[in-house]
Amino acid sequence: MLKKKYILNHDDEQHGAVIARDGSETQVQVGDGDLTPVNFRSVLNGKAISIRFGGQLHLVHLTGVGGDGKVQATINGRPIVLSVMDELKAQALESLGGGAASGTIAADIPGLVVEIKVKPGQRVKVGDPVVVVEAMKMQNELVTAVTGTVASIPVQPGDPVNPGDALVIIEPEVGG
Amino acid sequence: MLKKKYILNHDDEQHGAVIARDGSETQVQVGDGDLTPVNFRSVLNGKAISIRFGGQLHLVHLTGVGGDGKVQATINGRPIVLSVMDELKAQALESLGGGAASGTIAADIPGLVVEIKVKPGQRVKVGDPVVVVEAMKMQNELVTAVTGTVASIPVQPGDPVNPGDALVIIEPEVGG
Amino acid sequence: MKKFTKVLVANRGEIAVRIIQGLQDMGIATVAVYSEVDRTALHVLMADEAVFIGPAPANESYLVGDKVLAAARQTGAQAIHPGYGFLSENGAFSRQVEDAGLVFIGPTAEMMEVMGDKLASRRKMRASGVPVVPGTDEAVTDPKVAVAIAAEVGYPVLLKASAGGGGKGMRVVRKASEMASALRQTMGEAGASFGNDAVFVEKYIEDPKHIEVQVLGDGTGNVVHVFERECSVQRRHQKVIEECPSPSLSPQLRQEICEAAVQTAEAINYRGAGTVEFILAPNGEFYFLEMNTRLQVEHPVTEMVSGTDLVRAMVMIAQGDGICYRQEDLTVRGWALEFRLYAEDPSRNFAPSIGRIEALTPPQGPGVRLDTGIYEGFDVPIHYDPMLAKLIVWGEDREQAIARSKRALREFTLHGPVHNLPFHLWALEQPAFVDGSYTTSFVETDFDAENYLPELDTDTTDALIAAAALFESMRRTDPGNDSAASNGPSSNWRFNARRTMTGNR
Amino acid sequence: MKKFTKVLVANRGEIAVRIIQGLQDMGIATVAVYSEVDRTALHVLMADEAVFIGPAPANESYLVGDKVLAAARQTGAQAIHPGYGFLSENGAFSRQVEDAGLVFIGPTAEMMEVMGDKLASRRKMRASGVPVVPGTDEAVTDPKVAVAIAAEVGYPVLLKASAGGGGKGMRVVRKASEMASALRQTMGEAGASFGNDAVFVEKYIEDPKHIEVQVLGDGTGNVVHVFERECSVQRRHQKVIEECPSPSLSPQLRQEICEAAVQTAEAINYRGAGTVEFILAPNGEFYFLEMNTRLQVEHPVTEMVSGTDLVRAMVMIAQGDGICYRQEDLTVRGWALEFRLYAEDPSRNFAPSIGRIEALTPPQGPGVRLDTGIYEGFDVPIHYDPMLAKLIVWGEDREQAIARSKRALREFTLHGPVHNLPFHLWALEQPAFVDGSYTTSFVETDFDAENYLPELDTDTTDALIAAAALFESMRRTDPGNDSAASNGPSSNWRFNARRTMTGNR
Repeated sequence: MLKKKYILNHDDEQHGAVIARDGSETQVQVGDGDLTPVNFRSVLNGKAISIRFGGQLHLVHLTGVGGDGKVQATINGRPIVLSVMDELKAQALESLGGGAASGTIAADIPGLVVEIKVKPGQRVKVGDPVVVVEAMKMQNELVTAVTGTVASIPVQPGDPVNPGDALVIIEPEVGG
Repeated sequence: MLKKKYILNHDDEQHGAVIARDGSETQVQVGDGDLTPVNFRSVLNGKAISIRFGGQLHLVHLTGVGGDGKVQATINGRPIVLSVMDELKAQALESLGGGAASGTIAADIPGLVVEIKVKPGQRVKVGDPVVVVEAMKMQNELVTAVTGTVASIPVQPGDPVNPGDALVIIEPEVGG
Repeated sequence: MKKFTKVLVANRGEIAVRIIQGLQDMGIATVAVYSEVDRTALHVLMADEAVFIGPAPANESYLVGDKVLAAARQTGAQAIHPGYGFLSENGAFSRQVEDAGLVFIGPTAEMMEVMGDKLASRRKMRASGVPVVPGTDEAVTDPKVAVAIAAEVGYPVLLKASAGGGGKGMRVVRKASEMASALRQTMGEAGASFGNDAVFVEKYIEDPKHIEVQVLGDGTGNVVHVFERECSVQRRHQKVIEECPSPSLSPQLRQEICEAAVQTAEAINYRGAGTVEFILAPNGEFYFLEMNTRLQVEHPVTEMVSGTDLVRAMVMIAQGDGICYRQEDLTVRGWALEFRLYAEDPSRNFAPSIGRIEALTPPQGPGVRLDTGIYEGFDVPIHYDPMLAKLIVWGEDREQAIARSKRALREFTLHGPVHNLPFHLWALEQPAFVDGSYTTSFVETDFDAENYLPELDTDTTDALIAAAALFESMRRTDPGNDSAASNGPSSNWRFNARRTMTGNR
Repeated sequence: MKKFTKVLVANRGEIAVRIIQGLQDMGIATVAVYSEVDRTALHVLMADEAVFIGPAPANESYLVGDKVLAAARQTGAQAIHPGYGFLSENGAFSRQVEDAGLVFIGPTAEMMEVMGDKLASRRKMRASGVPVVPGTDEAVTDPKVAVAIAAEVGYPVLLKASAGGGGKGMRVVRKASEMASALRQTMGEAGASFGNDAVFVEKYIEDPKHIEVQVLGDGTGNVVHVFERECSVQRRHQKVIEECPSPSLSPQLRQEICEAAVQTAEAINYRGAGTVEFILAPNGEFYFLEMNTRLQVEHPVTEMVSGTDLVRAMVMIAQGDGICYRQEDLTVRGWALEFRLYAEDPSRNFAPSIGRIEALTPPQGPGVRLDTGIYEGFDVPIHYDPMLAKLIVWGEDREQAIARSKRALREFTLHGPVHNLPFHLWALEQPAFVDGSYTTSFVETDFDAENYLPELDTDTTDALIAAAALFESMRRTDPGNDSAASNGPSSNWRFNARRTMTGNR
């Protein structure tokens, strides 16, 4: 029997799931539940899974977006972004400090950098606005999720940026 | 400049097309026409090409089906099946006799073999019925496209068959 | 009666999907049933629950009343909607469901049975004053009697098995000398096919139109009609294009034919949605043909012009809420056409096709409705009817409906099985279709399988050839992803096309 | 006038697609225009011809009248349909098109200009007997005059720039002591923003409903209305859900408000399709707000309930055929709701989102219409309005329209940009929406961005987690095709799932 544990993150919640395969049978364990056989089918050209749970059929649309196990799912009209990775990878990431808030403020939508509100060397607190990005005529102010010191600012006002581009890098304070 | 000739077959017509690439520019020559720059874009997730010809924009939906360059296309609501292959491959096939009608009668839709109308060693003429396949409660009689002798019959009545499966193999007569 | 909270849909394909959507629109939970090959069919994906009922052949799954009823009991469904085909006109099943204390969303077994017997329904209709085709109301076994009747109604006549249907068990007789052998053969076939060799004689109406009327009955004698449909575009005795209203009826004839349909349904205190079929002779006379005691494939054209929901109406009648429409509130607005999308090859005598749906782009925009049972990646099974979907198009008038239909059919892309979308585009260009004069022999007379597709003009042909060559050139240069290229990410495709479609300015 | 044979559509996105479909439905050839980033946009793919008109920023492409006009001349189009936004209410462009001997499908420059000036339109409407919000019809510069007017109409009052629009150039004043500084600021802003510092005073109506009436005029004084729409569900002063009819009007009020709209259009001999916007005060009084001299985003709800085609009507008026509907023939049937699908994040103050459309499953079936500007694989550009598509749902009554909308929204899958489909599902569950009592402050008052999504029940959560883990496990074991797995052929996916969904029996 091939058995593998996955760690799923959604918002701030973490869930574990075990998938066990034995020949043609697949079993699933969600959270603290039991490992039980699961009825499921990959459908819609691999873009959805039809799965039976609690007597109901659920159609879960799934799209892998980007690397690192980021998955967009829709269930019953509700779109949800999850990250899914196997346990080993999750542990490796955690040991690298991936569990803590990142000191890098990155663009989340494509846009133009309009204003940079901090300078290198400046001390910032959680929630301080650091950079303003304009997209579709809306200005979006991005704030820092850590307390620390501005280490570098790889962009300038007027630069076009894509999702994931680093805008401001902050060296977190120890315990910050 | 990278230049390649393609041979397209549709029904009984054969067309040649040359694609020439030079950096960012693509040129196309259709049949006896001139090699001219072409405006086109791959769209709909690679499932269609939008191409400008004769002042009009044409949206051509394209799906590669099976191997050997078989392509399903739809233009202006008209579905068309073509085979497309580069010139070298086309020549190789032709030298193997691929240009002549085939002596193999193959299933074209999935179904059940209902009746075999010939026996090994029997002589058949173009248009003779050789096998009956049932699909969706319709019986389809398949005929031979060559004159010759039945060489072998790899199926039996009652066998389920898939498209492309050989049903009756006929040794064509020389000049047949 | 209490409202249903869960209903089982005893069908598959587009009609199961449409009924599930209708139930969802009423807030009712849905149970699907499925055979081995339908494990991933669309109706299964859309239902709240699904129960496996056996192997692919319908007579081991969808036609087995016991299995369907067990599925309803197991899931706690209070009622069963049979759709069309399968168990929908099976009196024994209707009775079995009612005996089990569940509700059959449709008529009683008795209503189905009287309408399933052509002689019984003829007698009933004649007694109720509904016009029937001239002929006998009794089974005929003696050729002399048959010849006498034929002499009275005039040749040609039709010998018809009382238990026949779907174009089977019928034989045209054009002169007296053919009668004896024709009668013997028809009786023999009827006995062998239907287990009932009763045969009768009626006048054979040549080149008729097929007009039918949608009715709703509450089972206690109240009946409303929801206007007529014309279904004369047929191939192999099966409808392919339907429209509502009919282009062939004057207002007076429309009123007469709709009233005759109401009379028909009233005569048996009909319950549920039903369709009374008539043939309209070239001389303007119409005759009762049969009554289909179920939801019809082509019901959406009626819904589009009358603004009704026939599935909801059926469910409400079954719930005991009565008919949710009053006759005086029902009106016709605009015009609707339905195109049945079959996996079949029009150029090969409409032979069924099959396979995986490789690409599917449904049409969108104003006036377009798609009732579908397929999706990209679905394998169309061999075991059932080859109908994949229905495109229904509404317009303010027939002219707009036709124009919109052409647009929608051109927007509609389906790759995989061979299909009949080009046939529909052909039909919309035919003078007999455009002026509405077409009859049931339209396809037989006007359709030339070899040459029905218009020639592509030179530019279009060249564009197609260039596009196919470009497609192949990109497919082959796509590194290491040969076979899957057509589904690959678009970035593989843009390698040097990005700058090539420059403007004209 | 001769019929048009070719028309240029000076727009992009879903409205360009809808207009192209409408023109195709009339048999008219279509010309699209496109900017750099719209080379593969849906409207370009659907048109017969397409002309490149410049870089992505609208003021270098879609807003440049010269380029659009040149494209029309180059392709031989006889008329230009401007859609909404961009050049649609630009009097100079309308004049330029007419001067060039082409037809602008819309009103004259003069009609746009009088309706674009709030003071001019107020005066015009008051003179025509259309109710306007109590206040001045003249620009006010002296705070004393402003205070005197406010005392007369009662506080709070609104200072409004005559040239303002889209929620800009307005300021609420709640007492006399605030007046002087507010007037100074508003005039300053108006001068800076609109180049015109004319400001006037009117009563500020709190918590109103937004009701608007669709009209069609032939330019010679004949006007019909096509009923009202309610558009009170707004965020950031922009509509997100619209319905037709309005749930807030008694038959008498409906008649009054529709007649006021006809009066408005008659007062300027309006030509084309237009929308007269009113605010409906909590006390049941309604007041003229402004007239939009173009096709409106939400026009499909009107089309669905009235059975009309407003694009066709506009083209026919422009062709000189007059108004194709008589007032007495227009009726309301059923109820329609429109949901604007925006690439925006409701939980982050509706901040716009962006990106590639990774997966798209449009809803199908009865009552559903989708007007869309996107397709799977399309990169939504940053430069324009984030509206992707509009879902329009028709039902026999409001209750069915709401139920069907929930079904259709749940069937609708879109992956890629963050979008507002969950917002629509939220709205449909709110008591103020269900009973129709919602006002323009509905979103502000009732929407809790942090907690608007209902908790998923345990089974659903577990199903989601299991499905995502299975998806990942299949993605990772898919040999040699890691990143593209989600688009790969389904055979890769079935390796051992084929036998796992066994039945319950």
